[in-house]
Amino acid sequence: MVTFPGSLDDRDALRAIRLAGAEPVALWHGDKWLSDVDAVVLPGGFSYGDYLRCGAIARFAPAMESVIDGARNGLPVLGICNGFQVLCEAHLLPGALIRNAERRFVCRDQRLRIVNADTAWTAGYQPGQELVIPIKNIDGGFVADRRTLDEIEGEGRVVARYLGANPNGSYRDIAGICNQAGNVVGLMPHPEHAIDPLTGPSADGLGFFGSLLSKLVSA
Amino acid sequence: MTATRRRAPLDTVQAAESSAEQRQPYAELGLAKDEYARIKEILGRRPTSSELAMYSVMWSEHCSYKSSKVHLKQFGEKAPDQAKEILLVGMGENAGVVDVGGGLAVTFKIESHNHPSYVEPYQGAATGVGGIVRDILTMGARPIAVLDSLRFGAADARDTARVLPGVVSGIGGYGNCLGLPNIGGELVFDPSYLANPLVNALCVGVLPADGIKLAKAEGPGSLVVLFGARTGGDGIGGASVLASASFEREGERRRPAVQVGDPFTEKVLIECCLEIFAADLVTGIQDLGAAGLSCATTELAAAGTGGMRIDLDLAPLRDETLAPEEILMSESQERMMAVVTPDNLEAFFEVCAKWDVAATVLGTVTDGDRLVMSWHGETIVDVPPRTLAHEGPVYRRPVRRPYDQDALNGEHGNGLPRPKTGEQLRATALKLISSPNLADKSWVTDQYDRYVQGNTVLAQPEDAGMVRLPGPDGEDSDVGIAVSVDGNGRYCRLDPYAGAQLALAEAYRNVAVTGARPLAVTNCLNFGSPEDPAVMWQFAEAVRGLADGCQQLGIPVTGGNVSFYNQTGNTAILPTPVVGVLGVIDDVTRRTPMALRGDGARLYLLGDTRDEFGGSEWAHVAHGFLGGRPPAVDLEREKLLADVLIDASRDGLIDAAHDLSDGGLFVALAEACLRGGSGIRLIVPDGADPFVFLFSESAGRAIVAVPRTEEVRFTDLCTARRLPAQRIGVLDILEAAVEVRGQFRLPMAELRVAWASTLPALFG
Amino acid sequence: MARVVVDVVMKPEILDPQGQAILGALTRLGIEGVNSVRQGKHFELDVDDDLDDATVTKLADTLLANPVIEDFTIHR
Amino acid sequence: MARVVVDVVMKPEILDPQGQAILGALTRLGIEGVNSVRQGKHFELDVDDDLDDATVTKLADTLLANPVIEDFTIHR
Ligand SMILES: Nc1ncnc2c1ncn2[C@@H]1O[C@H](COP(=O)(O)OP(=O)(O)O)[C@@H](O)[C@H]1O
Ligand SMILES: [Mg+2]
Repeated sequence: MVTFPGSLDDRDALRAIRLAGAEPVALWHGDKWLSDVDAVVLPGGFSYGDYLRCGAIARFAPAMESVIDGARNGLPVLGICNGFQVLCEAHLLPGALIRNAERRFVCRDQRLRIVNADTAWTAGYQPGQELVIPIKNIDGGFVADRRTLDEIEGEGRVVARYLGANPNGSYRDIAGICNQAGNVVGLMPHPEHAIDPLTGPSADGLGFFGSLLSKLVSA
Repeated sequence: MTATRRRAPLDTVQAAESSAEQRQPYAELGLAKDEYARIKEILGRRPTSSELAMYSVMWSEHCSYKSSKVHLKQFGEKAPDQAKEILLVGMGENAGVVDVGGGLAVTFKIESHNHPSYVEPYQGAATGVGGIVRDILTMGARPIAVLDSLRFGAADARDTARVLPGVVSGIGGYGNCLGLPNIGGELVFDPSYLANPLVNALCVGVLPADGIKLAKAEGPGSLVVLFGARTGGDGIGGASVLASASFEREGERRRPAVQVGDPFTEKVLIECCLEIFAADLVTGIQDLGAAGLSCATTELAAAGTGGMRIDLDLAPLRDETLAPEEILMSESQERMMAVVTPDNLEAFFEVCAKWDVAATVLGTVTDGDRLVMSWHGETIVDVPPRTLAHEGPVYRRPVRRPYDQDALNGEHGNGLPRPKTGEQLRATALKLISSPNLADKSWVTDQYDRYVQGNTVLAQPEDAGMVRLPGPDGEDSDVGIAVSVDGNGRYCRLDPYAGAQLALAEAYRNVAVTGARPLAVTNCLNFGSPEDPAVMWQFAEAVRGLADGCQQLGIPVTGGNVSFYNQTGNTAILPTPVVGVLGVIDDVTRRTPMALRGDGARLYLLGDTRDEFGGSEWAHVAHGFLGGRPPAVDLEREKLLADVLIDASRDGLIDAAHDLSDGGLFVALAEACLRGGSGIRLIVPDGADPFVFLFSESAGRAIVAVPRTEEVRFTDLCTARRLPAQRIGVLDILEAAVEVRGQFRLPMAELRVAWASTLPALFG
Repeated sequence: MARVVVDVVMKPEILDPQGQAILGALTRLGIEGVNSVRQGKHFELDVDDDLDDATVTKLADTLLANPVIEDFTIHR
Repeated sequence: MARVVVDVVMKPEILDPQGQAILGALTRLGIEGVNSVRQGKHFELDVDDDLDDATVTKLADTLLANPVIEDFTIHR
């Protein structure tokens, strides 16, 4: 779990990873690491304030070099919200995330449908399974040119879609996507905030962290 | 600011001694003739222009509390005995600190940013959040939540459409970027706030009970370090002009540069400070808020050894053209000042480097009791710091009951036409639930992150926000804190003494309803001009009421803030003390939510309902009428109600609870039903007037949902404690409506539309 | 149809966090020779040829820029 | 020291919520004659005279703009 200056949901992600039964390792944006982590989470927040473009600056952090190398070699990487933005800026995922259609920050309990349950991070879900997970962002609108969109959909790389009102104007209600290999997943909603009904709308988010674990163990 | 254009020659102490008679613009800086005279007397010479700048901001209403001090004293004098047990730090510091047990302490405080938010809504509100967060951080605490109490002009007024969206996105923009969950607040519309919106922000922080940091510069030889953002022209004269004199009069003439916030810089500053605190690298720390460097240096020195030497020219600037006077007044955000012993300096700088935070040694703590500042080797300031920080002017302003007060209280409004038939009651219900003050607030609250940090147990629209605290080991504990802020300008206009107590009572009740035990109070006193005896009477009465109330409820005031001059011309805003109450709950899993869900659960109304409509939302919405007396206050009853709610939640006797306030029973019920999705069949008790039963605003009441299985135990509890508890209905999932037996029926869908459409229709 | 461009920048004395952040990034990226960066907004409007300058100015002053903290320039 | 200006706009095929919103506001304000608005970013850099164009272009292409959705123009 990589912390950038301005990362906000990093502790929360650590908690989620722990709850899912894995051993969380806190990584610092300034360090390339060789330590053998089995997977990486890029947390939500506003890295470097995100004044320029979300993730635009974080993408150049030394730690990202390790993430990019790792991702190319199949290392499971999950980018949540700001992490998703960083992955797009780093071109590990296609498209980009722009200002919400309503141009306002939106914090809501969002209904989602899992579309692709074969990725490293969604294997624990059934295809078509519905979840309720908080969404909170101001630059959450997923955009790409039509060719790219068709390609993503054609290759079944849409991981999750919004149900009900589209909270941010994302093209084709896309809430999350993955790379071709399925090891890199970007997700706008925050599964780490749906791990315990006490502090979230549900525990539906645990699956993202659990999926990985079962995959790693069985592997 | 003008000085940047016409650059005056450097005014040194030496020059001041030789040119005693030189005229100085003390009046323009908001200083009175005799105040200026006193400065000369203190210094035994005329002040240098830098000293004049410092005195003018430190002696401004905003920083010196010169008009409010004599009244605020009561909070200390009337502090309940409980204060000694729970207060680790009382009033007078950046924020009070409350012992919550288990080696943990909690600090919280509310502060206003009213005038800046009117000038530039986004930045004004954003920097308001930034400022209060730094106050909390300064105590050594990690900020863990914010709340915001907002008041605007009429919802459909043109300027409200400019101010409200800006303020809301400013609070969200800054708080969200800091990773602070927003767990509650207020949104109120009233024409009196049109040109004087109220933006009060509350922040809560948690710290180890033995990790409290104080704002004092001790130990001669220790270094004074300025760190965080560089100093620019932001809000120069902000403290003295914006906050100490009527905005209309001064503001138009010389509007100060607006302060712009940089939440990212603040976020790293927070993490940097917490690492510094953990390593115990500072002996004293102070945030730079109103009056910037003037305030930080004088308060640190005054509270410590007393002596300090500062090389002002070492301060890193964003704008190289700034004159020393301006540097001293600048309100540039995201800056802190620390006192560090020489042997800790290297470690201190290492942490700053890790977080990319710029830090500069500005000077040292010295023996003696003078604060001396130099500018490129020349002495420009040489003052006794206490005379700025503690010994400012104190005024006992004249107070006079407003001429129209009796008339106002006389027009009880009993003659106002009331709804009689079921149809009329139904129409009234819809009208109230869709009125801007009672309608769904999610257009605002959805712009705030309530989840970040992963500890939010309750947040808007619950009665109080609740967050879980970390355990000693840093893991999640079961202990939580609950906070609520409340105020009611209309009640206070009718009776400031009772009104302040009603605000206190509501915040107290809101905390108790969640199952948390109320512990301590913070407050933000928003009033008109203290130079108006009628306003000063309102202020004096409100403070007296609040102090008496806190004493009776046994919860001490730990801090707060005063905002005067909230008026346009001679018309003041409604007197608006905003009260924040903090409570503690041992086991957050036991919290009581407001949502009515459990099918078949019995609905009980706790407390007494009287025919009380003075200052009510009904009189306001249905008749635009304000007159009579506010609801009666009974703080003993509030205590009793709280005890029952807390015990019932601990013993698992209730599924849900919601307090009754604006709009009375019907509005509370509708909110709880809409939250839970369950319908309800309501029975008007025999002999009760349906209108009074549904819409009266009698205080000291709450509704609770009691599972069938617990009904006997719960009613026994109420009987034993002598708390009136009336069974008024049964939850009914299938009903999907609020039905008032024999009067009217409102389908949930219709109710939801009426409730949820208002704000989006107004603000897009 | 005419193209009007309006550029909006923060008043010089006002803090520009965006610019600061970019400058910081440049240093980390090891790009030398950039001494200051200010980030503003850039608007491209397609307007009828007969739209008078007064209207454009009013529009820039009320909608595109926040005169309290920003300056704007119009290129037509 | 030289002033370099970089303007960044969204690619035409990406719709621009901010521009849309302004257009909407115009209609509400009853201002006629504006047919489209696109909002982009405007950067003003003070750079050393000897900073070569290649570096500026790289900077615009990698940092100031995201080529996936944005185009940029450099004025020097
Ligand atoms: N209404 C009030 N009730 C209690 N304490 C107050 C009130 N107003 C101000 N104070 C206290 O006076 C001190 C100075 O207030 P303030 O200037 O707001 O603090 P700061 O300078 O940290 O912003 C603080 O300890 C504050 O809590
Ligand atoms: Mg302070």
